Amino acid sequence: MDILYSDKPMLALLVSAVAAMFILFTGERRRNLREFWTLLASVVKFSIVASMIPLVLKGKIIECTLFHLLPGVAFQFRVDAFGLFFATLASALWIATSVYSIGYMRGLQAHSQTRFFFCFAFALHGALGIAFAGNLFTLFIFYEILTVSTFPLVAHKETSEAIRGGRKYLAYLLTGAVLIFFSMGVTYALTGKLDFVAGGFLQGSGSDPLLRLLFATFIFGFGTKAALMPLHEWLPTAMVAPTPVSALLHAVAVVKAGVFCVLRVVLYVFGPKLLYDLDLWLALAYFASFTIIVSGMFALAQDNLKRRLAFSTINNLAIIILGAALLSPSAITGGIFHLAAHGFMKITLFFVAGAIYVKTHKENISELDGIGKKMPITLGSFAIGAMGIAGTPPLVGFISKWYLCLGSLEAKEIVFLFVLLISVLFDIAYFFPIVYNSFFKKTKDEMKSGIQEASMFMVAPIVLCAILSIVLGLSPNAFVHFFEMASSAMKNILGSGGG
Amino acid sequence: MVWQLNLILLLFVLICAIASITVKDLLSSAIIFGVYSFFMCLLWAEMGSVDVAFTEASVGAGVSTIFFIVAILKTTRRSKD
Amino acid sequence: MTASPFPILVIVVPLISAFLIILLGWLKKSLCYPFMIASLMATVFFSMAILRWIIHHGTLHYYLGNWDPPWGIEYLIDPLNAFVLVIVSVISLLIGIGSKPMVESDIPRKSIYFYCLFLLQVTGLLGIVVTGDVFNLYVFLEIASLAGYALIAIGEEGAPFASFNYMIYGTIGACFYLLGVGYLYIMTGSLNMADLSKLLPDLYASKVVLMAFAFFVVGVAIKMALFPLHVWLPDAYTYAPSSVTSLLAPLTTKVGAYVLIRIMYGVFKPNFSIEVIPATTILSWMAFFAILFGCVLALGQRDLKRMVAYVLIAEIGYIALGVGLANRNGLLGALLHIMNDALMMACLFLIVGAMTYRGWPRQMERFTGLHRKMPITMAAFVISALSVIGIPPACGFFSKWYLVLGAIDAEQWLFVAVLLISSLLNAILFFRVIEYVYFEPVAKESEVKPSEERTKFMGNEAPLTMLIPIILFALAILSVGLLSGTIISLVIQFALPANF
Amino acid sequence: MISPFEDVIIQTVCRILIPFIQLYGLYVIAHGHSSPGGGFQGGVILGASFILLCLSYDLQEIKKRLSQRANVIFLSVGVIIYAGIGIVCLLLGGNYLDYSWLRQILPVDPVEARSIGIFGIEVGVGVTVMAVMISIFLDLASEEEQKGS
Amino acid sequence: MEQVIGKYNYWIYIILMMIGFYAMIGKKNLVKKLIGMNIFQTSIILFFISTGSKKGATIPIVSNGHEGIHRAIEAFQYMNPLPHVLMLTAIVVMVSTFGVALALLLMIYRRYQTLDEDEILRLRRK
Amino acid sequence: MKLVALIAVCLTGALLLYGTTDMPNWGDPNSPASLHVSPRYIEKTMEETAVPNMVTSVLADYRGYDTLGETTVIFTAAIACILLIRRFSP
Repeated sequence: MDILYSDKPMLALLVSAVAAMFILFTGERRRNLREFWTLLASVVKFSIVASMIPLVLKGKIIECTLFHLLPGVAFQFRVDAFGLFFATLASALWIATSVYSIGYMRGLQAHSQTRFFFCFAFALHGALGIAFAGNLFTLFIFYEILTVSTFPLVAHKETSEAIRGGRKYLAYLLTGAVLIFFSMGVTYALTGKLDFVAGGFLQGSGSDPLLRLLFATFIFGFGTKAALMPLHEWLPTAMVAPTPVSALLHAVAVVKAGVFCVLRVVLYVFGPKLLYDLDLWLALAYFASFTIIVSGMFALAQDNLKRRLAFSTINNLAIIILGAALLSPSAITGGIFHLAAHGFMKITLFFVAGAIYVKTHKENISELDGIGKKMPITLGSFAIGAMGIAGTPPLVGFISKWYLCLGSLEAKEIVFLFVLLISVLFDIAYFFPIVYNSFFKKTKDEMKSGIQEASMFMVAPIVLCAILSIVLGLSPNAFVHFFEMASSAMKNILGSGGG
Repeated sequence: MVWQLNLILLLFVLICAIASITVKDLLSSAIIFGVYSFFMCLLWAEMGSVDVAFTEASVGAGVSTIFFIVAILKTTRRSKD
Repeated sequence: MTASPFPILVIVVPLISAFLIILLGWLKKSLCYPFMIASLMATVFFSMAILRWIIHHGTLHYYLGNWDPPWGIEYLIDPLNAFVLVIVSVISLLIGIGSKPMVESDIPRKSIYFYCLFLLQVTGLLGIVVTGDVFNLYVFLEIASLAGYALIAIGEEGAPFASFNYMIYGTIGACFYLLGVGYLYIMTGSLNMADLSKLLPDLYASKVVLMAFAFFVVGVAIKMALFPLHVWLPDAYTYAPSSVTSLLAPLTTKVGAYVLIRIMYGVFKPNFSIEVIPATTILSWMAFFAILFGCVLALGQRDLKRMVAYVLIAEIGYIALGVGLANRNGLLGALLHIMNDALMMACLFLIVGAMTYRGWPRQMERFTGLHRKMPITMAAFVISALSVIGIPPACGFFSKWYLVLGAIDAEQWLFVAVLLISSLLNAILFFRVIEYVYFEPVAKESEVKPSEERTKFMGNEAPLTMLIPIILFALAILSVGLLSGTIISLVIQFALPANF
Repeated sequence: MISPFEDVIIQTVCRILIPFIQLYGLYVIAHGHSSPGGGFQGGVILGASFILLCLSYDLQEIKKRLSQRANVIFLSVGVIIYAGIGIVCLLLGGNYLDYSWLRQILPVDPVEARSIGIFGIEVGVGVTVMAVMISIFLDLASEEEQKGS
Repeated sequence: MEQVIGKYNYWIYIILMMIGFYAMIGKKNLVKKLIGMNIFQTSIILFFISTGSKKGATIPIVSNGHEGIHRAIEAFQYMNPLPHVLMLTAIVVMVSTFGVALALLLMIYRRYQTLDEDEILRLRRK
Repeated sequence: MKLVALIAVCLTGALLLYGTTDMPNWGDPNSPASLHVSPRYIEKTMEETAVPNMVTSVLADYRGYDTLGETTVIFTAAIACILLIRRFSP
């Protein structure tokens, strides 16, 4: 495999860090300039990331080593197909989110917007760093940057509820980080290296019980961020954050980063072979299935729109992990592709929830009857997103779910096929009533006057994301070759791991 | 280096030490402490370290006792233990 | 090799400056501060020069009065000394710069004497670090301690009593150290560290040597405030003036840690400390409790400065744990933490100083709105807090990483657990403060008397002389962490005691 | 507390005694080479003579003879003599405090130079210790008086 | 008996030191603590001086030093001067610590009008 | 508190007494302290420094640097006292 040395990964990272500094020094007074920085940085970042796609698709790996952190471990970025996949997703959605957040924050006339945009840029910095990190140590550094920079975003409203949400967020994630720290230490002590290797590098380095324990601490550590079921509690609580943040948390950066890290560990540290040998894949798969089913049930019980979306997120993230755990070619491809698919669809849904909140200050599903007549474009996009998540054929969600189902058949574990199908049922059950009620129920009196579509800043990203999720469904390789990247990553992993 | 003399001096030193931390009146305690220093100085002279003995005589028994007394006069003589 | 006069200059320059500053103050008072800064800068220069020399040429010997050791006093500088030397000199320079506003406002008439004692304190610490003679170390220990007692006592309300307590404990510590010196002397007849380490292995069976070792460790542990002997620390460092605390807190404890390492692995051979007596095991258990105790007690504090003081106790525990683990990674972590913790504590206490200087109370409930008034200072606070918690890329993470690795290597899972748990406790501690600073709790807004008191606190950002060191510290915390690999490969790996 | 008390006998005795005490102090400093004593002991004795002065008269008396400012100067001059001799040795090309290098500026052989160097630092120590004793005593004793005024 | 004569000096220094130690940590009055501190320090000095003594040796000053009689000086004739030197330094350190301690005592008294530890703690808690 | 102090003191004392059993006897001319470093001070003082009082020669020359430190200590004490309790008339 060719390795190409280039500064591009570092540049892509620096863009958002530098932008964050510009934002900070521009300050509250020159709002337009400040938001210009955000937009500029997001576009530049995306173009740098996108420029690396052709090279990576040719099978090359782009590497950028800065200096040594530990003996044998460098501060190193290495862009492979999997990392670039996530980076593309994150930076693409950042453009949409920043446009949207400008509209949202202005619409609500929120306070401390400088801090908001600053932390937002830094969170993206962290997410991209996670994507590009060439070894666990570098990954952990950015993981923590992401954790910490998201905390002010969660607690942004500064109400006691928001602060409580922030605390919970930190408590869960820092505990997780400590577990990761520990497992990283053990890994280093066992092998003396931390570089990611497609197919894993831990084979034969320790006794079986130790490796099992290590796997558990890794999964529980990163699982907090990926909101696996017993560790998910922070995610619905963090819904107090402003909607762009929720979108960031759920669709773009944070939880996806968690899932990304889980996948990295499962596929690049342990590797399929070791998972098979120790039967860990089955354990992980059951764990994920448990999350899928339970979170579906929880979602049904929610009345708050954003909370329902949150549980839907937990559900879908577990699906991704399930895909990785099944370790069959289609399942891995489907799982990775679902990262992107879910990202586009879920961000649409959150944007809609935010737009409704800005216009009506309503958050509960039961209060939204008939709103579709007032905001047809917005709610139409919502319908598209919801259908996508449920896996309706022409949409992007269908592709990923199709591959996942194929994958579970390939792995000869018919149980998980049922789990996936049940999850589809749950999706329909908790989204369909919203769509139905908003369009076909009678509008309540208080909603009759003055409600209209939100500003262009908000509607444009919504519609764009909705359209994208259709386009990607029709042609999964449109624009940035998501599907190709996913399958290439799969080939790397399975090709060398011998799974 | 006569061990009998040495022993007697050591006993005196011990007595003075115990007395100076048990006496309730701080001023007498300070004075006893001066005496303690003086015996200490004799002891050292007896052991052959004249320079140290000289220093202890001028510092321990002399100046620092004066300091002590001045400080006690500035503060209080009473003590509960 | 005595060609290089740097080892003595690094001590003599601040020493003579301390004497001259008195005369200078007699002529013109306003010259004292620049003079002190100039001499501290010279010290930094010399210590850097020594470090450079050491990296290129190896150990440096300097014979004072040109008497060969063990008859005369010898300065023996190896990478370990040089490393600590640079830390001490750089941090004292920065704190020296930052001390001006506090001195000028609090004790304007006595500023000369303050600067003089400040220099003496620095000299004492530097002297402890460079010397190769156990008794000379005691003398400089006393210079540093005496200056420290006086500097602490000029603080607020409770300071003299706290200082008195410190003095009692400090004297016990110093006397135990001296007793240790005496016990070694009676058995070997030598005072030179290198000489002692040659003579001692034959005597390891002797009870007297064992006692000497115990006295050394206990004495130094008192000086560095290791857990059961830490009693003096919280009060002393809370009531002392902030510029003094920010000098003493990072440095005295770290220098103590240095002495501990020097005694345990330099004067005595590692196999004595590890095998002949289980000193390292005891030490690491003390450290274990220090970490837990420091963090838990810090949770109960509402006063920021006192809280940081308790955190300091826990941090000392980290260093002692690294020393006690007695393997390569543990010691690397301990040495790295000496540097990192010095930076963090200096930064935190200086920030507290800047806050008090601007009239803010130290009660953390009343920090609301602070981030608007002192944005840069508070940004630095966040950085150093993250470092204490151990969040990368701040430097605290890296030393913790080595400590955890060391504990894993030693298969002491309990120590791994306590290191991790303390991270979480620290997170609670510092995020609590950050919440007060950045997120104004709406419910509590009414409790703070709004009009008068808030306007009285109308200080803006910290004065420039404090702000510059704070910013430099914050930047150092970030960069030292990322560069730790380089630092280790350049300096610290040579600073490890032999056989590690 | 140390009140100006008028006792003719004590005052007269002290006035006669003090010069002798000071002379003895100087002797102790100077003769430290071959008999017990040296800079430190001599300095303490010198300091004690001044302390005796203000015990027998009052605090103002000593301030007349030796102002606090001058005392502070003495304080630092003593140590500067000491450290300065070291620096001189350093500048002459030797190690710090290697007095034998003083032979380059003194017409003596190295061993004699060491002896002279020792004498020099004894004087420095003596000056400092004297000043320190007086200074500490004055600080301890005079605190309350100035508080009142 | 040999053992006793050879060691009693050390025993007494230990007893002295323990008296001082007890006063330092057990007594409530600050002045008493200070006296304890001094006893503690002098006992250590006593120990050092004891290490330097030699049976059958004289004080460490060369007799007839200035008369130019350079007889060979044998080490057993004179006592070991090194502990004496060290202890001179230690005495100076002791008196310096003592001076600073008295200054602190004055400051404490000025603030609390008492020198009793318990009372100071009580006053401070208020 | 006093009980605790007493116990601590007794423990330390017992430990110390235990340690003395291995010490060379008091005044033993063949103890290591008299044999290793100090003979040079005694034998060479006249040759090397021309000072008959060995204490002075060691104090001021062989270990002169310690004495500088000692002088600095006492200087520090004086400055400390000035800083702490001297009142400066305005």
